[in-house]
Amino acid sequence: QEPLRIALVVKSLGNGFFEAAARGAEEAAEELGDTEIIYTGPTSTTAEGQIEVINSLIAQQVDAIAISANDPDAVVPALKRAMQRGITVISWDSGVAPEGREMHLSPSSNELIGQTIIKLAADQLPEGGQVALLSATSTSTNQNIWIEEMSKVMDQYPDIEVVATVYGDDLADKSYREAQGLMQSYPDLDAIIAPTSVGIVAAAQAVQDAGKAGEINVTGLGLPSEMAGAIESGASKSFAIWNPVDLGYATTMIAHALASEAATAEPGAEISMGRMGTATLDDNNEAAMSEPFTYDASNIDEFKSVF
Amino acid sequence: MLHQAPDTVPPPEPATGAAPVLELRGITKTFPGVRALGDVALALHPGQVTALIGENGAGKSTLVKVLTGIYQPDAGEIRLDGAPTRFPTALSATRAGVTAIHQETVLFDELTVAENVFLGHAPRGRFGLIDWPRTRRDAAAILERIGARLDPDTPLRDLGIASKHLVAIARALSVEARVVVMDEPTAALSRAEIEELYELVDRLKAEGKAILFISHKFDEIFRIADRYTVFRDGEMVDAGLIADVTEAQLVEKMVGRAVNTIFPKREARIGDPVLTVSGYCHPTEFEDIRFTLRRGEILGFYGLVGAGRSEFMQALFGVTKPSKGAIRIDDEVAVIRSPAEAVAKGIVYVPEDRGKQGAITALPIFQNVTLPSLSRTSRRGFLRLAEEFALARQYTERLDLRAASLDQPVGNLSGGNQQKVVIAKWLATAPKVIILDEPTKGIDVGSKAAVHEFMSELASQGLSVIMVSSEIPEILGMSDRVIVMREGRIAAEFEREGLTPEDLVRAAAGYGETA
Amino acid sequence: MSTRPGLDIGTRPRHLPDRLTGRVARALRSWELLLLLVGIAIFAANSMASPYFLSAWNLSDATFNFTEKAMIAFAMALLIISGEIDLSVAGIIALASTTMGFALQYGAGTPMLVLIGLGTGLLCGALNGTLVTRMGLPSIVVTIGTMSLFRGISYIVLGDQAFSGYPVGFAVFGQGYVAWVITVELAIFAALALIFGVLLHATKFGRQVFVIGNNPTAAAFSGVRVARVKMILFLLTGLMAGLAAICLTSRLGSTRPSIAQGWELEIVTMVVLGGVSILGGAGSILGVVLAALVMGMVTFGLGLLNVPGIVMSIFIGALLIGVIAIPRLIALARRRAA
Amino acid sequence: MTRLLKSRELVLSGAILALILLVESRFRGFAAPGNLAAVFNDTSVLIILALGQMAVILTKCIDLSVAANLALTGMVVATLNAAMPGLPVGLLILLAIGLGLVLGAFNGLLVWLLDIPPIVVTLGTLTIYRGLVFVVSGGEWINSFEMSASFTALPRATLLGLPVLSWVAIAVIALAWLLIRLTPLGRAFYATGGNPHAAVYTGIDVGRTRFMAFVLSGGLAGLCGYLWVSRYAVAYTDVALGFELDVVAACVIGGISIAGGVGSVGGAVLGALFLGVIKNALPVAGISPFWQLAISGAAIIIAVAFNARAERRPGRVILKRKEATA
Ligand SMILES: Nc1ncnc2c1ncn2[C@@H]1O[C@H](COP(=O)(O)OP(=O)(O)OP(=O)(O)O)[C@@H](O)[C@H]1O
Ligand SMILES: Nc1ncnc2c1ncn2[C@@H]1O[C@H](COP(=O)(O)OP(=O)(O)OP(=O)(O)O)[C@@H](O)[C@H]1O
Ligand SMILES: [Mg+2]
Ligand SMILES: [Mg+2]
Repeated sequence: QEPLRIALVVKSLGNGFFEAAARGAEEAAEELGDTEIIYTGPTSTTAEGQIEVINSLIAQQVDAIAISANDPDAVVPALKRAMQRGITVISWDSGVAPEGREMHLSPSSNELIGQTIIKLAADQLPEGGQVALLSATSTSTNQNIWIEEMSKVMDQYPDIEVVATVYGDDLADKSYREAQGLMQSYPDLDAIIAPTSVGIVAAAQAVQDAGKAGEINVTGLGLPSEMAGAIESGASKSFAIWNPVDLGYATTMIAHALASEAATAEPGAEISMGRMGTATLDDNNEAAMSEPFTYDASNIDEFKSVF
Repeated sequence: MLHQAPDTVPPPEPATGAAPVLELRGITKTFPGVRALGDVALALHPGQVTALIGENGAGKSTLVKVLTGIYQPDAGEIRLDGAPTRFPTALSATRAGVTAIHQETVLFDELTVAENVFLGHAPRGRFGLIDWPRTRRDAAAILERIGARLDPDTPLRDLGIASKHLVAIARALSVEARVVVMDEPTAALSRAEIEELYELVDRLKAEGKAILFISHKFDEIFRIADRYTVFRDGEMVDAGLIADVTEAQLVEKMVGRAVNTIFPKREARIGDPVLTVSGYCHPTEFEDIRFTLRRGEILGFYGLVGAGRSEFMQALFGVTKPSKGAIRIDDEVAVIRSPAEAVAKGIVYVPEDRGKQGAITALPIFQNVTLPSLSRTSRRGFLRLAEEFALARQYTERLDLRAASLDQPVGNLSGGNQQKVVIAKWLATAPKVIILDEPTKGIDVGSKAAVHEFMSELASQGLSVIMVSSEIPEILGMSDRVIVMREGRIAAEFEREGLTPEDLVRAAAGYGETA
Repeated sequence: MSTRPGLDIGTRPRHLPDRLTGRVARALRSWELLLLLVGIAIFAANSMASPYFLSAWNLSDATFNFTEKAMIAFAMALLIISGEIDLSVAGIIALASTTMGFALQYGAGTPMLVLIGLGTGLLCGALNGTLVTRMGLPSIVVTIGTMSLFRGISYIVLGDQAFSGYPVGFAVFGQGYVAWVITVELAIFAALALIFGVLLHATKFGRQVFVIGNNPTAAAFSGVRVARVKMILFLLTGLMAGLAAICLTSRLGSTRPSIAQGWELEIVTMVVLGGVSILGGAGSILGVVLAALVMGMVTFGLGLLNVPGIVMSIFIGALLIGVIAIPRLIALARRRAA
Repeated sequence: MTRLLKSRELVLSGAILALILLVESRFRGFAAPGNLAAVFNDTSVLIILALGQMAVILTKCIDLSVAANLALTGMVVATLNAAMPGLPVGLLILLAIGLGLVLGAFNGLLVWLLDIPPIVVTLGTLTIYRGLVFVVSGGEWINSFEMSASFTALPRATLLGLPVLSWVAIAVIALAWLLIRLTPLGRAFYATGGNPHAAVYTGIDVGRTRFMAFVLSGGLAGLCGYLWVSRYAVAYTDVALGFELDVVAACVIGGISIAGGVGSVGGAVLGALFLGVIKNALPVAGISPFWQLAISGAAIIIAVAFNARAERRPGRVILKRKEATA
């Protein structure tokens, strides 16, 4: 029997987060047996690039496509065509509009993430203070949803003022410059929240270069391997992330279940994610994997070599 | 008259004066499809001026380029003081003391006069860096020496054509030279500057330099040269002392047979006015130009170089806009705002700069010829090649164009034949008025006579011709009437009868003027 | 003695043949033939390398890799032949897509969207054309500026937002099929190839484009309205960018300011690979068609092997230089040997 | 030439000054020396690349591969540093410059020996070099914790109050001025671009001069490869993506004519600074970063229109008007 071929389509190749997810996918494939992972994606975060990749996957007649989309709408027509040709399509991490996929697996629920990022900053500011947001690429959906969820709970932190939101486009240099700009414009800034793994590293670097480590706390979502230095220098006191290895693993488990018709994606369905438990689909066929996990000086050494 | 066989071995150099500084033997140079030089020999003696003459394309400039290291000969040797030598680059020739004023002005508009004079061999100071103060001083000294009143710090682009040529001359003298080559150095200069140049040549002679002087003007050859060498078709056909020949003999050696240098205008019936220009003005280039041109007439425009004739003609043709003035064509008021409108109204212009403004050298002959007539050879905007070829053949054959096929790129043709393509292009539009700007500039005697004869024939067929020329014999020989321009204005108008060269020169230079 | 030019007026005129080399002989030496051979080789290699390549549906999907770019490449070919260039085309796509999305917010229907897309393209082309022909500015610099300007305006309008929710009817341009596997885009591509081929090679306008590219001054002195022809070419390029914007927006079903990022260089690459001289004056539409097919096949073939896009671009870059360099290298080697 | 350029540089300096004052008037502190130094530091890489590009444009060529060259050299030295933290930084810098030189020389050779138009050559090598970054790295990022401390510390170490990065830019400016004004090669750049035909007659090897310009541009791009990667402490495939257009834009704004033969070191530096000030002023002035692209596009168009106007010759005047009688 031919192995089941599952394509893991990422936003762009070379991103440490997705590399880790790919490792999780391989782990799941091994566990499942008879499964082949095609790890692919464009080299820069464009929708056009992802569409070309999807077209070639359709041509190869893969069994399932699991995509973290650069644009929730633009990839829909291509994914629809994939579904018409009998390919199982799910999205993970960064979602696709409902008509373009069978289901979506969020790494965590948006509410939890939004609450977590502001809590990380507030916990270090018992007296209150100014915080600024350094968001990711302007064409990415999750950041905006998280920031929105964050604003919903802001009334719990009356002393914290969000002074600005800037965009680093998920480019290291641009994020760095934006962080510099924030420090110039707001001399009294206490924290920078960057809910993106590129932005948080760049911001930490900028804070460190400005000699403000310990003064301005950089927090948000980041990868332990990339943030280890910032934790050490004190530029960041803590940050959070879900485990991308787990995410890749869970995605593959679900894709396999759907492609082999062991499960069907419909509201209320419960699909097994192996060691990650069970995903329960809501009315939009969306499910959350788990809560984000906080990393700080106490546990960073343990995780920095993992992902 | 005895016809000289083209293959005769050149007679040995008459043994006079010192041994040659520079000697060329058996130099051969071929370009794809053309043999520019075949086994030529030349000797240059210290303190003497050797004139190199030959028709267009005879290979004169090619020889200059071989001499100055720009081209490498395919065969033959160069001897300096009797010792064989090679010039692999332009710099090596300069270092060996061979310097040249090239036919084209090879200068840099964006650099200053001083930089132009010393580019490539500027005086160096510490660490091999360029010593600018000295460069400026030295340049000023050289300019002084050739009588050019130019500031070394002026950007070259601010200078006129003639001043640029003076800079080119200064550049040639900026190296310690023993051999000075001048390729048509007087072509762009005014009379006074030409006189200064002659004096300079005399001084260089006195300093013992060997000079190679290339010119199409026989008066100046007889004025300054001691020796001559004649090229024909890339071969050396004769050499000797100027004192031993006459102008007619030289021309015959050059062309291979006797020719009339000017083909006189045939009598034509001059008819009604075709074109009337009144009060044409331009903010900076010309003012109040007015005249009437009649059917079958050749109207000469004379003036010193830079008098503004080309500018006026280009305004008449719609390339530039006049600020004021009106024209009437066949007694109807006409407005010309672009060349396309001029062509539509029957006025066409054969420009002075054939390579840049006239011919599209990379495209085939037939496409050049039919370009302004495409509306006729196409239907609803779609090309019809058969009609294009027919039209192109009709006019190129009428002009007896020499080419391999109508599909040949114009760039492959000789200068005279390129000129014919440009003229054919305009004849095919059946114009009323044809403006010829320096129609024989840079064209050899033979082709020149052909152009003159053709012009005459056009006039006799009822076409009106405006001929801009800076050559007095051409003006006198060809025109029914002459307008002289000076500094952008009409200085005088003459009928053909009794017109003398002195009249023209006086009007052009402005002696005894009241305005 | 050989006849000398001009001395023989009055003697029997010589007959000049139309052409010395036949059309077949010329075709055999042409750039297009070289491209065709390269294309066949790539086709063969692809069929051998992947079992999925030779399938009508797959090949049909693959055409999306080049159809939109090629639409612009046709107009760009004419522009480059005339001696100008337009690097703002991808910016025009972004802006045209943005104006369409903007109109969508006000309830514009498919016909209106199409008009707006094409109209925006024309306006952008008009700005480029005016700056180049009226003010006499170098087109490479002008269009580097307008490239940022056009895309910049999309960023100002959209920021990190997107327009989506295009009407169902609008999807026909980028997702529709004319018949069987022939997509609407492929049909547009074929029609445009024909139109531009005729325009460039069989009309007076096309001849003027070549003339201008060879020598703009002489063209003007021959009565060609140089500025007008160039203006039309900029408008045409803008119009094609507008058309490409319609197709791409329809295919993606959404508008982001980063749409079609970097396409300008891919389009220029396509044109140059098609044998159009970047210096102006020479080129053919057939060459551009072949170049589009070759580039599309290379990317699709490598895509089937899951080669990342950026590695494909190495192939395209090497192809671009190699196709030009190899004949010259051979000539150089021959000259050295002789 | 110098007169005209001086005035052009003056205008550009004036524009930059006005821009700074405008921002300062609304946001105190922008014109503070410390902040201006930071802006300069931030623009250093652009300045260095613009100077290399200037040499190329002067010779009537264009180098679109600089940003890809930067990314490739940056990735190579970062990879080496990550793999062998013991290698001295000085050696890595030399390596970056050397590799940049080689990549530039490849462009130059194609232009020189095979006579392929520079825009085609560098369009090709732009994609090739960028693709090679991916091949070299396998798409992986090199992050700050993988780099040695000395590797990332050098550009930000301060010397006399300025970061080393700024000092490198200042040194490159000085050397470029020396090269352009006082060496035969510098003058050859102008001659080659101003009138290639005439350059041959003056004994200048046009092909070789262009080759040298590409080598220079490549070497500086290599240097910037190290500077960029160590400054931002990260190396990945898309480093400086599209930056070549910023570099060309800086040159154009600085009055370097794309037609070759016209331009100055001061112009290139000012052009780069103009873009740098805009980039830094926008976030401070609270203008959405989404405006930045449109503003720099408009700046390019205005600058080129302005320069063209300044370059347009008054034309020779034949008519000698008699002012007195009028
Ligand atoms: N670079 C070249 N490539 C091909 N052919 C050339 C080249 N240079 C010169 N020729 C050809 O070589 C021949 C000799 O040209 P050359 O310029 O030496 O003539 P010339 O005697 O100087 O003429 P003129 O009096 O017009 O200046 C001509 O047929 C010319 O077309
Ligand atoms: N200083 C200058 N700057 C720019 N172009 C010049 C300059 N001098 C001459 N030219 C151009 O060179 C060409 C030939 O110049 P020329 O001296 O023959 O002037 P002209 O106005 O054509 O005068 P004429 O035809 O009466 O001799 C003309 O097209 C002219 O515009
Ligand atoms: Mg000559
Ligand atoms: Mg003239």
